[in-house]
Amino acid sequence: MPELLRPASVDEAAGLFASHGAAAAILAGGTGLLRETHPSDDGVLIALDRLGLDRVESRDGGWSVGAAVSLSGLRAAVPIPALQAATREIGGPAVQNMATVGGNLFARAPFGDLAPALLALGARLVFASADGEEEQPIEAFYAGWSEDGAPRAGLLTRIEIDEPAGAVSYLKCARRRYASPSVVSVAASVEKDGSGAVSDARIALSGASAHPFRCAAAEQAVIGAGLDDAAMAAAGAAAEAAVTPATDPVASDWYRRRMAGVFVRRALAALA
Amino acid sequence: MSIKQLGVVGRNVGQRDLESHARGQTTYYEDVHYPRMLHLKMHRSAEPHARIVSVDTSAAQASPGVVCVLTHEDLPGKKVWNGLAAVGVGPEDEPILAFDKVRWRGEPIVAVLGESAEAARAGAAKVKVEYDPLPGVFDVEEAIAGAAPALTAHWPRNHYIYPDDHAAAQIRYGDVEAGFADADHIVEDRYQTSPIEQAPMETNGCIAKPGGDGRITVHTNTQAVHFARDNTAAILGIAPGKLRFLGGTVGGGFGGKVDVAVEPISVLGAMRTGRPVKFKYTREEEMQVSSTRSAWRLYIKDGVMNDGRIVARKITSYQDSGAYLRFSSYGSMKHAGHMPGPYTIPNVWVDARVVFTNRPPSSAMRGFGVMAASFAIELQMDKIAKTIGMDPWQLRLLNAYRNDDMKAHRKEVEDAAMVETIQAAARLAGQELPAEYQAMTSWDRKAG
Amino acid sequence: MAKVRGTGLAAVNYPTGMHLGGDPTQSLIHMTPAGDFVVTMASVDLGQGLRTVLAQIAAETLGVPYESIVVETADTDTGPHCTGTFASRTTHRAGNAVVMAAQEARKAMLEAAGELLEASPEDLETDGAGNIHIKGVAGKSVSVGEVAGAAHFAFGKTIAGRGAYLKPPSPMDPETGACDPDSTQAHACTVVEVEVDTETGMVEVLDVKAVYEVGQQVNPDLVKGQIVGGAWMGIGHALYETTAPGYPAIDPAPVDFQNYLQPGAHETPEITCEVLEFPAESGPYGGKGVGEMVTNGPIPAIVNAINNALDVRITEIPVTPEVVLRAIEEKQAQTQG
Amino acid sequence: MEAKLIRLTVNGRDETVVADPLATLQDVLRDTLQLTAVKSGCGQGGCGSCSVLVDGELRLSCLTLAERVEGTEVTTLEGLNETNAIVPLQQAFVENYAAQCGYCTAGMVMAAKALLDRNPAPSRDEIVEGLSGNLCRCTGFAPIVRAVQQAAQALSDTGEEAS
Repeated sequence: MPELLRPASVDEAAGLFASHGAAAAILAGGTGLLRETHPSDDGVLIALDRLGLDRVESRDGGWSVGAAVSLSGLRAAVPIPALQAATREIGGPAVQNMATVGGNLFARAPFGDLAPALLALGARLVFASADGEEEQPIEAFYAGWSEDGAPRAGLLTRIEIDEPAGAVSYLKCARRRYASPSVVSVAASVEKDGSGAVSDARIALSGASAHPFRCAAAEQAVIGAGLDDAAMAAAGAAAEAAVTPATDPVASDWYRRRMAGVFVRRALAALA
Repeated sequence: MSIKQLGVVGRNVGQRDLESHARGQTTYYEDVHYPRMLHLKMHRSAEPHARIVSVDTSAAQASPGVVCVLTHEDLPGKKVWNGLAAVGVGPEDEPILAFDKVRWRGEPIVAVLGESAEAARAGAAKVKVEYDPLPGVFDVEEAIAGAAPALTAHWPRNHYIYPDDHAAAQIRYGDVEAGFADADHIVEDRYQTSPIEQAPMETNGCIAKPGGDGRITVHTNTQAVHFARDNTAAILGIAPGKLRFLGGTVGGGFGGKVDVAVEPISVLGAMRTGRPVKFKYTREEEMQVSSTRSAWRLYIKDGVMNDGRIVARKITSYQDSGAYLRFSSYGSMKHAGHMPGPYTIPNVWVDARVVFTNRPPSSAMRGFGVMAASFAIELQMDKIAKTIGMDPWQLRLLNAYRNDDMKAHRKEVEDAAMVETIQAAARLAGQELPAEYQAMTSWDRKAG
Repeated sequence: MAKVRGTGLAAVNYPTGMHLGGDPTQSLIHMTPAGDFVVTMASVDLGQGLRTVLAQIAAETLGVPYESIVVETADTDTGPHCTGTFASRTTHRAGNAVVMAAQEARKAMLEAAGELLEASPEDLETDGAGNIHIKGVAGKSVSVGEVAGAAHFAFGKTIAGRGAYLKPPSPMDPETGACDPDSTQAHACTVVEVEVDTETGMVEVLDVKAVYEVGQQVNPDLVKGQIVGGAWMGIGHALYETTAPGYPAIDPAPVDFQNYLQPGAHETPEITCEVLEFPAESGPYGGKGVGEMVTNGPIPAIVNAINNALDVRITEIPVTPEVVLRAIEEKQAQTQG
Repeated sequence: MEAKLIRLTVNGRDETVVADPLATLQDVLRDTLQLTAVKSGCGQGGCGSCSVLVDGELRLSCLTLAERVEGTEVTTLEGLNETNAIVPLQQAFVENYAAQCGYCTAGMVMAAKALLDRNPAPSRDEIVEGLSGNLCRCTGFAPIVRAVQQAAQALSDTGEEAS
């Protein structure tokens, strides 16, 4: 019987997470975990509902988003259109009321649609462990993923999001408009210099590889260029070459690869 | 037929149970509560084709909350069955619980009854089956080619055998080869439909409740209560009068609730334990275990004249029955009997085959046998129109059957209205038709 | 990004009742002391509204108010046999059985009324509002409730009827296929407009227009409900649905509604429909079946529209975006080759 | 792990229920309190037939642990008819034939109520989005969308609450 543990402080939760090791699973919104968990299973579930992690705090230049903030809560509190668009395209309203920002970052394809937006925004993740807090860029977190999923770095407690310096776009390729699993989802942000050339770019994809990632090859294709058709097409082609998608009932690897290219191009076009 | 002045027939009087639905007062099979009710979960084959080497239920028996474990050895009556055996269709080919072999991934092997759904699920997960995997066959045309392994001894070539040793439900009308020889154009293509889940919002399920009078009441969402009762009794070898089936309010069917898949084993569980037994398919079982709509592959070859008349149609089709027969021979006969669609064609040849593969058994769904036929025929009609450069509306109107025409199965057309329906659709869609096509009726003699 | 539009058409017919017949349904009707009628069946309502439709048919035949009909169904202890709810057979088979049972019950009712009115049953007529009149004689009438009371408590008679409808089985000749397979045929013609994104292969169904011919409709609103729901299911079948996306391979295998895709409300345009009525000789009041055929027209119409939009030849369902893209590529390869 | 006593308010009534460990809100509502309007179409969060309101917010009762709704106010479809009068939203479902088999209806009405409670005058697209977590296999959705449009209109005409 898995034990449901409902710690009352982050320290306690981080301690439980460390001491139970692989037997522990984090219960946030439950929309993913409870599908897979049976009352007869072994292990412990560590619930986040008493930790005060369900709040968004506005700070200078950005927001501190608790890991247990719901997707609809994020949409209400953080007025970044690309991020709001991402939350609207995950499940229906009930799922959005239940599923959490933190939980979605651990979701496996075809369900982790928030990550590209946060990658494009340069968000930072804060983990609590027995040794204290550790903050890391979200791309570093995903770089640590293996075939088995996320590294056990500690307990994700909040997500730091800064106000975007430039424009950010988010597009999801889905077979259905609402409540649809992803074919791929893509977010892009660019900063331009005085001449209109792209000085910095962040292009991120989900559903296109084993985990969400920033596509350096696509970014390089636009940095230094204007956002013209040739540069956007080059970025799309670079993304198509870089992804390693899977086949599932929603789409084949062949189709996902194609859409990675198309949607990187379209996400950039939305910024041009 | 002239119709007398009607009163309430033809009137919109609402739908009787809508308010009950809107208030949540409608009672479905699982909305009854019985104390001490057991839950049944099935241990299913993990292999699409394998010899069963051994089945070990000891860990399941010992699992907390497990009350009863049933294998094929516990079946008091039939070990194999077919739902249409009672009306002379057979043979009985499908195990109630698998023994010796499994022929599709998901085939039931061991039923586990527990004090809760979770106890039953956890127990069923502990059944250990040792398999000796066999090569599987999944494509209908590969299945009937010589090299494929035979799934059962009933059908050495993996296709159903119709009366008089025919390999197909067949239509032979006129002389298609002569028609092709006379035709100005030959138009051919291949068509493929997919296995599709009926996906009723309520999954298959029942509750079998022993009563004080020695009878068992079964709350069920079957689409056919007498059929389910009589087959349950026949499978278990008990008097039908021992069973009372209660149903009639069902959370969607679409053909997905005709297989008598849950009732016999639930009744057996109730007989063995003396307690109410509930067996409800999970959504995963509904998707991958319950019968799907049969996938169909068709080859159509038409002989067509320059003026648009179709003079010959030859169809070879393969219904993917999955591992067992269920109602497939019926489906293929309905499919064959529907040919050549709503058109009058003087030469028609149909071979409609039922093919066995290592897939989940398929069955009926909304338009059994006909959906695939209509799909292929109507795509074929567009190909003909394009080939001969004729307007697709006109092609259909020209060939549409008229009253008293002879159909390929040698029954005269009656109640025809295809012409008028196409004409009305053209008006609705703003499609202009030439005067001669507007003047056509289901009572005229058509050009061909 | 290019979006191209196309239109497609499909004409279909559909048989009413189980193929080759031999699929009976029975009905029992009895009057209560209060003067309403209980129609007892074993037919199963899947949501299509058979309780409503059978009550309408019973009321029509008995000549009594619709509201006075109770339909009690699907208890094998009390309900006489019904083969089942499938094959577009309920309105026709169960409906005909109800007509027969109601005719017998009506005869008994008019006999009892005749005793009360001192008139021959042939001279009586029902007004559908709960009264029985002597034809052509103003003011000479009795209420159905009074007849019920008298039948139960004065005459000691049952007012009841039995109905059994069976289309005799017609086996298919194994050699030629000769048979009498159906009771009647209903018809439909569907016209669809689609828009295809040639870069993603995604198809949007912009418009569905359909004309149906279903014999005499018993309840037009319920017929329309079938047509609209069936058109949606047709969109699903044409573009999304499969339990085996890698068919004939058995994997990948969707096990939930997240991965078994169906269209949502957003993917479903307004369905425009018109219904023609050519009453069927064999149907109850001329009715034919409509429940199944409603998916059959939209599917080929959609695929024809896609082929029309792209000038390609797709011949399989579901037409996933990948199927569309591969068809476009094949055509480009041919053009270039 | 022991069964727990859970206190919550359901349809305005204070309830104390014994729930097994990891029992879901759906188990409590359907099996313990016998509020059978709450349906169980998938248990995977994919169909919406089990939708209820928790503190006014739409939730899937199949993926909500009973223990975590301690102290909340839960509303099921039955809660709309505490005085037996049919509410305008339900009436709109009836008048628009927004159900056939009826199995999705309870979840659908609750999703519509959640939408109208926060957005009394939704556009068609907002209705479509608001109901997007709820599946129906019978109606083709159009009658359901029309029902919610009609209910919204009725509410604006009368100034009443959704239910």
